[in-house]
Amino acid sequence: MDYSSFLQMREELSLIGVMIFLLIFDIFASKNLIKYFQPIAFVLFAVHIILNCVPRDAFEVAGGMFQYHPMQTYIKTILNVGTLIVLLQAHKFLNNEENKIKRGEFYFLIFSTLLGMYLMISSGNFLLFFIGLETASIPMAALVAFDKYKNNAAEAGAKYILSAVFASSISVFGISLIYGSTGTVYFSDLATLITGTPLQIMAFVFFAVGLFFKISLVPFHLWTPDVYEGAQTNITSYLSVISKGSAVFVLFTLLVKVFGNLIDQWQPILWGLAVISITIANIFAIRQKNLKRFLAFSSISQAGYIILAIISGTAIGMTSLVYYVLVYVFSNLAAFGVLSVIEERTGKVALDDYNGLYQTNPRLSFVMMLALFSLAGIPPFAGFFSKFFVFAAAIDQGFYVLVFIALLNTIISLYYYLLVIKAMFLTKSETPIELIKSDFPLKLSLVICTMGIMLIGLFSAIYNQIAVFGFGI
Amino acid sequence: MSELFSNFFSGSIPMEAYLGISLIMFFAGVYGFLTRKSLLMILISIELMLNAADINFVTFNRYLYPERLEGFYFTLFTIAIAACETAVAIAIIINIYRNLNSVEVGNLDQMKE
Amino acid sequence: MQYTLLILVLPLLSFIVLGLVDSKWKPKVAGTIGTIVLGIITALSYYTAFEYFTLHKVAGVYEKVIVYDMEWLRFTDALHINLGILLDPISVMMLVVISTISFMVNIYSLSYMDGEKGFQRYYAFLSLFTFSMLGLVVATNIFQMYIFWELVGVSSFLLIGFYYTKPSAVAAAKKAFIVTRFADLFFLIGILILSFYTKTFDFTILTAEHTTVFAGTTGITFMGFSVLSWAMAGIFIGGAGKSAMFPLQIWLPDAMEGPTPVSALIHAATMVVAGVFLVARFFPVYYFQTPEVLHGIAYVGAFTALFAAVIACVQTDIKRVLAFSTISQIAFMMVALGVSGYEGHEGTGYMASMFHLFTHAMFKALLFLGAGSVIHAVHSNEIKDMGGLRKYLPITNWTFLIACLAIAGIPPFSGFFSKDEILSASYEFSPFIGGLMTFVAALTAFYMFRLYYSIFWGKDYTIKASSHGHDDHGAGHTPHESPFAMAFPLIFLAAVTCVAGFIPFGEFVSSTGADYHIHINLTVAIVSVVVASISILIATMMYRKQSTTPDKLAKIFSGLYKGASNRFYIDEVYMFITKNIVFNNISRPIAWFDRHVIDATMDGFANTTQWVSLRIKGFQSGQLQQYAYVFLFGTLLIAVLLFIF
Amino acid sequence: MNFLSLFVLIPIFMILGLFISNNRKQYLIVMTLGASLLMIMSGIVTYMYLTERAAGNTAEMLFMADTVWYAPFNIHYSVGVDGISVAMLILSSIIVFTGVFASWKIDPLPKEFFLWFSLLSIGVYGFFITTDLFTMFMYYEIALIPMYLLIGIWGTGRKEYSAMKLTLMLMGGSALLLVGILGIYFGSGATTMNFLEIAKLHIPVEMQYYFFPLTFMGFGVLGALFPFHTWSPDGHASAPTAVSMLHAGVLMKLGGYGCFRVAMFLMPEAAHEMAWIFLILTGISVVYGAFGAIHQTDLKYINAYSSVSHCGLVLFAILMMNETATTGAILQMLSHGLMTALFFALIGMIYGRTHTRDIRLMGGLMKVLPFLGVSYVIAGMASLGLPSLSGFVAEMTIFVGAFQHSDIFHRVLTITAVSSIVITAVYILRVVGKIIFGPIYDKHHEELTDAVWYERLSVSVLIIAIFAMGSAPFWISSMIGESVAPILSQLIK
Repeated sequence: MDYSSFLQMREELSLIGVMIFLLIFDIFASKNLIKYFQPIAFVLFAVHIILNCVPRDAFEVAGGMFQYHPMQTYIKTILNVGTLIVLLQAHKFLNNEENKIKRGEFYFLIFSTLLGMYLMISSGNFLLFFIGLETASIPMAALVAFDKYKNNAAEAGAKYILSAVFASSISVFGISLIYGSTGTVYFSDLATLITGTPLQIMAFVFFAVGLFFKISLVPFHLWTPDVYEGAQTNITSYLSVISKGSAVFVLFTLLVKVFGNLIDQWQPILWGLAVISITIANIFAIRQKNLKRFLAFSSISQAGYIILAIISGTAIGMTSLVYYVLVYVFSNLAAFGVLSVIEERTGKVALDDYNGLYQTNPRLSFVMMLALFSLAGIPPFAGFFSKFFVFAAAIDQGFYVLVFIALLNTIISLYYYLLVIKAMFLTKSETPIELIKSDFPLKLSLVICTMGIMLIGLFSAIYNQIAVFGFGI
Repeated sequence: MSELFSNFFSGSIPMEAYLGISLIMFFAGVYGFLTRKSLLMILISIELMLNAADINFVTFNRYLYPERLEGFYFTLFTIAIAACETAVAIAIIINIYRNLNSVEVGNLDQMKE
Repeated sequence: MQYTLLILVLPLLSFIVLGLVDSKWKPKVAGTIGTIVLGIITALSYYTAFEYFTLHKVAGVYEKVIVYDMEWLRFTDALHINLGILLDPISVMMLVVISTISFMVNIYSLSYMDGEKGFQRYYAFLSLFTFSMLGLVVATNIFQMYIFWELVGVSSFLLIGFYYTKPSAVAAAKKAFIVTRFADLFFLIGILILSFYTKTFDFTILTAEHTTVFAGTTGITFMGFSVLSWAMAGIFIGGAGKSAMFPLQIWLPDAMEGPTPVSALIHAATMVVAGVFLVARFFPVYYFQTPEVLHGIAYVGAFTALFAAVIACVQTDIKRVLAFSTISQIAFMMVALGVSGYEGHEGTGYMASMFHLFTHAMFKALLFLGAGSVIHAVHSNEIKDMGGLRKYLPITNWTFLIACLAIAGIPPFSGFFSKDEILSASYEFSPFIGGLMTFVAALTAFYMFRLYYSIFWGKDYTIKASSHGHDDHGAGHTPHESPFAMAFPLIFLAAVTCVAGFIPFGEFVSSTGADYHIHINLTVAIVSVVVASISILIATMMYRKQSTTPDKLAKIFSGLYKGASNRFYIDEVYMFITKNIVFNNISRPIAWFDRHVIDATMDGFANTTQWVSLRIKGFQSGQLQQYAYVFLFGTLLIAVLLFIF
Repeated sequence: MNFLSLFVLIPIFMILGLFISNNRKQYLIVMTLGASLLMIMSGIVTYMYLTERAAGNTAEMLFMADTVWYAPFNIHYSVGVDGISVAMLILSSIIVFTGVFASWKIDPLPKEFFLWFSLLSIGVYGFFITTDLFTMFMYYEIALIPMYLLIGIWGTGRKEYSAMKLTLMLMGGSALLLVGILGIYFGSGATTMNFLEIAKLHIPVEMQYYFFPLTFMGFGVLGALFPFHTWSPDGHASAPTAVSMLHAGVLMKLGGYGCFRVAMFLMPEAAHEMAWIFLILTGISVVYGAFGAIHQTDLKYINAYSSVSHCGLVLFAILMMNETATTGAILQMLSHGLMTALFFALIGMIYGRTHTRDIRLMGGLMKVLPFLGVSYVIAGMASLGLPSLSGFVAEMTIFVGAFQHSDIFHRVLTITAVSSIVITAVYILRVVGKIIFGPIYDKHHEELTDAVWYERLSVSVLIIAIFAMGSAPFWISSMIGESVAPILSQLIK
């Protein structure tokens, strides 16, 4: 067996390299060197992104345990960019006195979750998949409970790890049943061996709920708002965007690649889940006063919309899904960026605190507005296009009713997004949030997001480029 | 049934027995997760669930597909992962104890609605 | 005869110019411009008349000449609105009438409206009115007529509401516009139906003698009547609205809120006869296609004539008396058309009604202008403020008297001839109508002389006249004869009134266009003259000197008197319909429905969502184990559902 | 580089210009220049259009251009105009132009106001030039959203409620619309989203039965179709002057235009089958709106309800499906756009002086504000269809056209619709008589000053346009008629 083939796993290896370097640097760097920790990290990570942003031909490693497909490069790059933005936004937070020492572990944890997602994405085998899943979620728990002197953080951490493991144990139980019924955990073999016997269906359900949990679809979403609220805002944004993005991609891959024969089972499941996720999440969102919870529910309903792309199970659906994730990364991170900087400086997260924000911080509120419009799917911002393509993908397979319900829900979602905009622009306030001078990395991240929101939709090249590798499996 | 007993006494344990055990363990774990008040007990219940899955893997591998070892490896990795998450979970629980002076799951409801 | 185009263009120009410069020029300038323009138009239309009646008689029949025609708006290949000029006897006759009266009124207004605020605006509106009225009469097709019909309506609206700060004037203007608009609705519907079946708007095609355009309508009926009857009835209603036929007459008396010269021009001589003109224009269609409608017109006219005459007997505002007499006289013309036949002698009615239209325009304008100069002198409209004015206003007195004699139908004044023709036509149609009309004629004579005596005779004029109207002059000065600018129109019109009767009208205007020789039907003539003189005598006895007989009579016929002086409560009925039914029982419920049903449902969606959201917030209890319950439940639910289906 | 794209590019540049500019006069000038440029351009477009036609050009549309945008969905950026679009473009540019002048002294945040205002105009212009369903829908939504902020920030009264209601209801409409459009695209199995191409294909009739109502209602909401019109009174009442002008003047036309161009053009069979339902609805809204207007006391509400009535007439005429009526509908769009814009401009100016819109609290304004008074009367006359003003031409064309329908039911409906002219006269004269004529109600109103130059400018432009259209309709009606004909041939076949 030729171990050199392992060198093909470029993304993973380079990321591991970055992690190890940072770890060593963090430990051994001298006082005056250490203050360059973050810039160096940014640079390294940027290099890592650039190195791995070019798709290669598909290949397999370790007898199909690790399967690569060009499409994965796109989704991984998207996740990378998202991570970079999150790190930029977290820059200020990590420069605080109490966090200075913990910088290293923060980066290490983030990168290891990212690594887990890589493995999850390009796994060709349930074992690797499961390892990836856990690698992605266990450090995440540590991140959620990152600032350990906050009750909320600790509570959120506990809720997250316990329910996460609960979910993953259920799904690993499902995997075991699949294994029992088929005798293999390799996706390529399973595709034919899974024939839809009752046991397999049972097993599939057990397994799938683990992913539904990660995507936080109703009714497996209950942890989401609490954890989002409790965690530090940058972590929340990471949680809401990156891990969710990877999970939906994986779900799509598995459904088509492994459970293709069960399509008659999983399409109705997703149909129902999409409907109740969008609706319930919207109905919860309109009442939220805390913006982090608010965005949590909004992200749940966004997940519901993503399901519309998955349910089609076609190449066009795949493309739309990746595109949706891309847009969602920029929109959501823009919103969270504004949120984080304001919470960082003033500790205000309530909707009412945002009253009259436009008078004092026009730029921030402008970015926030763009982000919310994009999330609501308003042209000419990117969100409109991604939503449209997702709907088109679903209608293409004849899910007219589903799309109709989803569209009716866009009205509700528009309503609550407008509530925030109303607070920022319309409502006057005696004590508006004072002017905030944001630091350069944050500015940079927000600029990137704004550019993304404004331009991704208008430049069709991106979508077409993704579409080239039509069916990324 | 009788044949099961006869097998039992004749030494070779039928697969169903293992599966039964694992199923019982699994739902015992679920039950514990849902009912226990202490975070630690909940953690242990999760361990039960994971181990149930492990037993499944091993059993299936041993009885149905003895020629390949995927099940065994899966079990090994699962055990390792279970260890990791227990570690993290314990850490968080300690943290909670430091903040709240209790590990009652009922106290974890600062954030709701 | 292209120059006739000027007749339309000039007043339009003067309207635009005067309207735009409004108060930037001196009042006198504006007045002079307006008057001069009108003078030119008058000259032009006289020349047109002369040229038409001399040159365009082909084989003893006046032909219809289309001087000018341009396509203005194309609907379909068949249907398109043209703007053009159609000359035929009646339109030429109308040109003469309108320009003459308008010219007189312009002159008259120079001094009557002197010093009024918005003098320029007044002249602008006068030009606008003249323009639209002329455009109406020369219309080549029914839609052009409708266009100018509306324009006439709006200029009348503007002129009635000339004193726009006076609520009563505004109300009157509103009333006039809306009532006529309501009638125009039927006019429009009539046009639509007619054009739908005939596929043309064109008068020359519609009114040609043996036209085939109506072939399509035979046998098509709607609710028992042929569609054509509906159409023509609708068109007549339109005319009735403008000509204040019962029950649409209510706006005319109130229209007297406008300046008196305006009443003379619009609400006595020209606009109000537009309805008559319309029916005359369509006469062949009415006569050949829908005789039943034509007879209907006759009866409506007859009733209106009587109705208005009765009311006129008891009104105390001189302008209102004249208004009601106008209504009644127009009704005469309608009756004449209604009873008329077509060919030769049968066509008396048609000719008579046009003749009466002509004469009536002159003497009624004269009456109004006379009334104007009276009002100008005593600053009041009320009879009780007048009396014995003959000493102070000799010219007015004499001209007024002539007019009264004319309208009463005393030879040799013009009114006698035209009215006599109408009566004889009515007798030929049916004795009943004839008798009725004679009676109305008698009433006319009576109330006119009642008016005359109570203005110029009766009690001597008391200097201490409480003064209504223009308070600026203040009370208690001796009334004086009007200046020349006002006197001249009176004299001129009086002269016309004296001689107009001897015009061989039938030579010019007749239903077929062929000559028609007027011959006085002696019996009818004598009867009517006698009756008229008797009623004049009665009026003389009652009103020449102050006497108590009127009050006695009022007591005897108190019911009738009360009803008549309240115009038989028609206005109240309208008030009820508009206010209580339309406003309170249709519009208000609709507004309510809009707010509380339709809008409420829309809000309802939002509120329900909020409510649900509040209900289900318990799910997010914050309890980890409860989350796990839901999680597990969800899982099993999915599994179970999958196995069921 | 296609000529029509300028219509979108110029506002975009305007936005960028506004973005970088910060001092007041400067961007007002930028804005004004941009708007007037657009006016001039659309003038040129029309002129070229007419000449091309004279030169016997047989193309369906002019300045056709087509660039692939999203290949996987066959979404192209394809533009083209015919007489209808040109008419609409002229209308929009006139109203944008006047709207700028009407909001000369907008306050607070003038810069943002003009930003959103020009974004709105992008949506409007884009909607009229595009021939691609997706792009059309995109522009449609672009035009909707700025509304929220424009009303919410610069509005009056219950602005937040109205803004939210307007936005959400119109969004609901666009939700229906999107399903309809996707249905058309996938239903027809088309390989393009260009409706000129789709029109050549045939959508299965049973699919049409689902998607025609959706599409028609989707656009109908914006066209104030009867049960979905309630956003319009509140929205217009709360919006600032220029926004009411643009919204009632142009945005509501998007509805009619879309109904005609997309719903009926692409799904003729269903249109024929289902027309009667919508005919009844529109017939209702014609009369209903007029009656609703009688009872209002707020000037803007009166006007909004009359808009419901007039726009109802537009849809009504379109559904009659014959050339005359449809031409009338387009004319009605133009005329209603102009006069309602004039109305809202005047109301804004009056409100700016008297600080009330309640007709019970005003009177005799003619004495103190002669210019505004006269203009208001003219607007009123136009609205009740006085000849030589635009309203008459449009309404008569509609009525005559609609009455040519061979079916008695349609003719009876037409007569019902005709009756609205009387009701219109009632409420118009009620207002004119109350606030313009009569004695001065409020003593404080005696010191009011008449319109200043920029107000006079914007009002005069509109009045001139109304007069021009009303007294010389032949050129524009012929232009529209020519472009209506091919679409109708599609419908009637």
